[in-house]
Amino acid sequence: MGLAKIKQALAELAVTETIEVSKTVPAPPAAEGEEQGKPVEVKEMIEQNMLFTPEYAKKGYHLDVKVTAENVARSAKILLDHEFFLESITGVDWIKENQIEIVYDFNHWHTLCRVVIRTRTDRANPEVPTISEIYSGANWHERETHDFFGVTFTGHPDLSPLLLPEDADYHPLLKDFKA
Amino acid sequence: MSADVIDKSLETFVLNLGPQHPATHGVLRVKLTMDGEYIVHAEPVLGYIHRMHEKMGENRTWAQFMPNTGRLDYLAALSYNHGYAMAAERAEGIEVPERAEYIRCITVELNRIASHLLWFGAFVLDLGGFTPLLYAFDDREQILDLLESVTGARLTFCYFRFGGVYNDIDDNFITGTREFIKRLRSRMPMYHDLVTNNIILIKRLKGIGPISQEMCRRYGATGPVLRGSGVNFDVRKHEPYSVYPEFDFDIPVYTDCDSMARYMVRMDEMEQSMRIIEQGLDKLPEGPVMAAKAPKILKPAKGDYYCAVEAARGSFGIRLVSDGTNTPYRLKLRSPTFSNLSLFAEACQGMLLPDALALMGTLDLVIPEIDR
Amino acid sequence: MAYFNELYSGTKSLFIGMGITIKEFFKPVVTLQYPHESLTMTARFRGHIELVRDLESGGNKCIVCGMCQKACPSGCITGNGEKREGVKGKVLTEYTLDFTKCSLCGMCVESCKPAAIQFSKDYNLAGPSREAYIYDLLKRLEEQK
Amino acid sequence: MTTELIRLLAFLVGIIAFAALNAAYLVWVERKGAAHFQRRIGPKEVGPYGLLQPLADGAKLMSKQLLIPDGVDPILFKIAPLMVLVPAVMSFVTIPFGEHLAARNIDLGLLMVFAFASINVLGLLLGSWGSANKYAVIAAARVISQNIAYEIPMLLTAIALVMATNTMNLNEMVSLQGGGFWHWNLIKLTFTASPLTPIAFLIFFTTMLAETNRAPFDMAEAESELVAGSFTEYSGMGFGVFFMGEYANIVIGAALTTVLFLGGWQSPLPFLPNSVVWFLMKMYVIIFTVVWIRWTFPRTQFYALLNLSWKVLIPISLVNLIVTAGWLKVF
Repeated sequence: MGLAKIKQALAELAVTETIEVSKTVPAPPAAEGEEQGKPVEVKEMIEQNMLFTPEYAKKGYHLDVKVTAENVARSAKILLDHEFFLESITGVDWIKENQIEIVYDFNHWHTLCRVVIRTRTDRANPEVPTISEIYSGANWHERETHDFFGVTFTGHPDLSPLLLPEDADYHPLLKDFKA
Repeated sequence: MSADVIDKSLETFVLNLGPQHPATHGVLRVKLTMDGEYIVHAEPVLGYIHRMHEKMGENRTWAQFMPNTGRLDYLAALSYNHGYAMAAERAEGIEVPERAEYIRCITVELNRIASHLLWFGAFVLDLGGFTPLLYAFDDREQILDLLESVTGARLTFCYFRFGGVYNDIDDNFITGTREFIKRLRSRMPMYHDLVTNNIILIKRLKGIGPISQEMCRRYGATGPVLRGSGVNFDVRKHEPYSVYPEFDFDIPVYTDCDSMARYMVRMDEMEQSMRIIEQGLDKLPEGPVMAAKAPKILKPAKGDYYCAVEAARGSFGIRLVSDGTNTPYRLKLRSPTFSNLSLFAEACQGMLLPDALALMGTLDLVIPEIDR
Repeated sequence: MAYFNELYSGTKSLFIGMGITIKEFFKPVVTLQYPHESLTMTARFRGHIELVRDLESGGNKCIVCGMCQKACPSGCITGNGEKREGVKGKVLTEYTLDFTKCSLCGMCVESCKPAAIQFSKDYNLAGPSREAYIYDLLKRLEEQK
Repeated sequence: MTTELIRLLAFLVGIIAFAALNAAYLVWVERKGAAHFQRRIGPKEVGPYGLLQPLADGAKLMSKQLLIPDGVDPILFKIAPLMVLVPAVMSFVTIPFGEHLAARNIDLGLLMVFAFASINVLGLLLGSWGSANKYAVIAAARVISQNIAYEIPMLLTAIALVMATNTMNLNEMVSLQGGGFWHWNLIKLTFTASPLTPIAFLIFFTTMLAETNRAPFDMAEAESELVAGSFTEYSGMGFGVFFMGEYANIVIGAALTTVLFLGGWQSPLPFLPNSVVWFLMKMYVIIFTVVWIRWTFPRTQFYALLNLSWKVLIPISLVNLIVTAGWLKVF
């Protein structure tokens, strides 16, 4: 089980996103009589597969994959087949972009390979399919994320509050929640 | 009466184990559906001391969150301090001086022994033996005295800082630690004779509460629970951090998957921690204990960072999301016992109540860490 | 045969265990009789904070910079000062610690540039009411004279 | 006739006082013993060495409300503690403390002790059932099966002794053990007892622990599993009487062991006079051992406890019985 293999397996699931990248483009070839120009920095919108291999020493994980909500379960299945285990599930509230990001952390017992799967969902109506049938441990992590962010994990057997009081109707980790 | 006439709901009853129960160590509640003394279904109910540390983290500066980390797992507070300090250092790119790293490892391992000693005592107490608890506490007190002389606190140490440690250790600590290790080495055979080899204990733990590897994977169990199931996974070796690569130590692994295996893993880990501490004291380099260039106010670059350490109960992970300001944007604490406890419901099905409690004891639960 | 082996080793293990506890029975006690005896705290013991006496002036060393207040994660320190004639800088008029919120982390002591606060060595902290834990540290410094 | 009545009354008062005092001070012995096994001091504030602690405990328990929760059967709930205490006290009637120091010298004394001892478990059952608590009911179910399982080996070893001594009169049984410690049933070096008596003694002692619900067989309480087992709903003196009964049972168990195996009031060496002091000394050594065992071992698992009885103790005590019978036939 190597990083390359799991990368390949997950590659097709990763979403393609239009992102803005700045890159240095060499100056157009000098026309006759003109001096060779300096390379120029241009901003460009490109389509990119959202699968990264970040620098481990800096980030603490090896593979960062962004998938659509529908593909979360498929990626989890792939990871389980490759003997990964689930470390945690959590959310991040990107209030400015009006989105909630769900982050799944996976790790492997024998190979040093941490994989992060992330997906974004609409903040007003956050819904992500559950992976609790694939990873039984996800059951509680998803319940916790539902407590804190109000994310509905469709197909989850029981989303009643786990850490919050049983009658809690608030989601404290949302950025607009004030105690 | 034929079998189908019997009302199934009358055959079982619900037993409320906790939140105030001698075996749940804190305020865990387990709703047990019992058939006589057999457990049909178990449902842990959490959240009795949920304090929303993660939200607190979003409302204070990076440095101000440090005391909170010691209050997750109050029995191994230093591992959690270490994890958080490392995560923030990774985000900010702070280099920690070598002496500080050695001091961190020595104190964390001392704390690990203290935690395992307390677990040992409390576990035997779960099984009905009172005396080993007090012997273990006697030894644990020595560790707490040592750590108090360095950190100033006995439980919530809050000793690490971004870029190093708060205080340097002194000669008293070094000689004291060496003496303690000598003392504990001579006490370990006593513990084994009194408890490990005791026929009653063997009968209660051998083959009881099996947790398979496959189950560990599905639930994400880590730490001694996983190592008792025969998986050689320890963050200290798997993902070497701090100065652990400098030390020669083994990861105890037992393949029996039962309560005895988990018990033995922890007992052996104490010996390994002692080895690490001895080597750490031998190799301890001179030098500063705080990075010279450590900024007073942290403002890590935008992005997210993950950092894991091997705490006494398993892999403690921390995910930081920074938006470039002096407060964390999001701070996720991955607590090992949360995952370890989640497998309890499945593992204890069909077990007898006292066996299930023995199983729960070997999970080594610290409720504030689960509830956060 | 295994049956008898287990019987023998099992019974033996029980007697070994009893041997250990009886040995401990005759060893001296290790506990301290708390209200009658008490420990001196180590030099680095982190109790609640107190103001440091300035040996030259006999007063406190505080320059009312407010760093401790800012450093405190729980907001339990309230300090106030005023300008007085003939004195350089501000003079401390109020310094209270709400010990009910304090988590004894020591961030305030670390942040204090003039080293005007330190950890006290008090640990016998019992009181009849919540209000008993709102310490007026200036008053405390006065009383310690 | 009147002298006989006065004698009986005096003994009755004496026995009740003895049982109550012992039960109360056993709590002190237990706490002090536990403390020293754990290298603590234990009670020390009330009186010298904490010797007045039982009085303080008693005063505290008596001043507490006897809480009767909802859904409880009030009659059973109130009777149960007495059903544990009274039979235990009654058992003292036949115990020969000294050569002429027994309330009643009954020919079937041994049988009577066993008869009364088995009422104790009924008290626990009624109390548990009456208190309508799930933990208590689980504990009661355990205690019943435990007592049934352990009464068998206990009686089997006792029968072997009765066969060897030809009497059920406890005083006579003690008389037969006179003339130095090598005449005690424990290690009788004569040919009248089978060579297995030391093992019989171990079995008897183990079953005695189980019958009195003492650690490592304390299924009735099992505080780390069943909160407080049968006593979960009891408060104040209800709890106090239960405990007096439990401790009185331990005294009975220790006294019976002393009578059957350790020669009762007989002195260990022939040139020393026989006296009640020997009886008490032996009894307290047994009691200390009981405390010692409690503070050494973890609790047994319930099925391990039954296994121990059915697979180990009963077969061995049967073998002991047969060997004794054969031995008596041969010699």
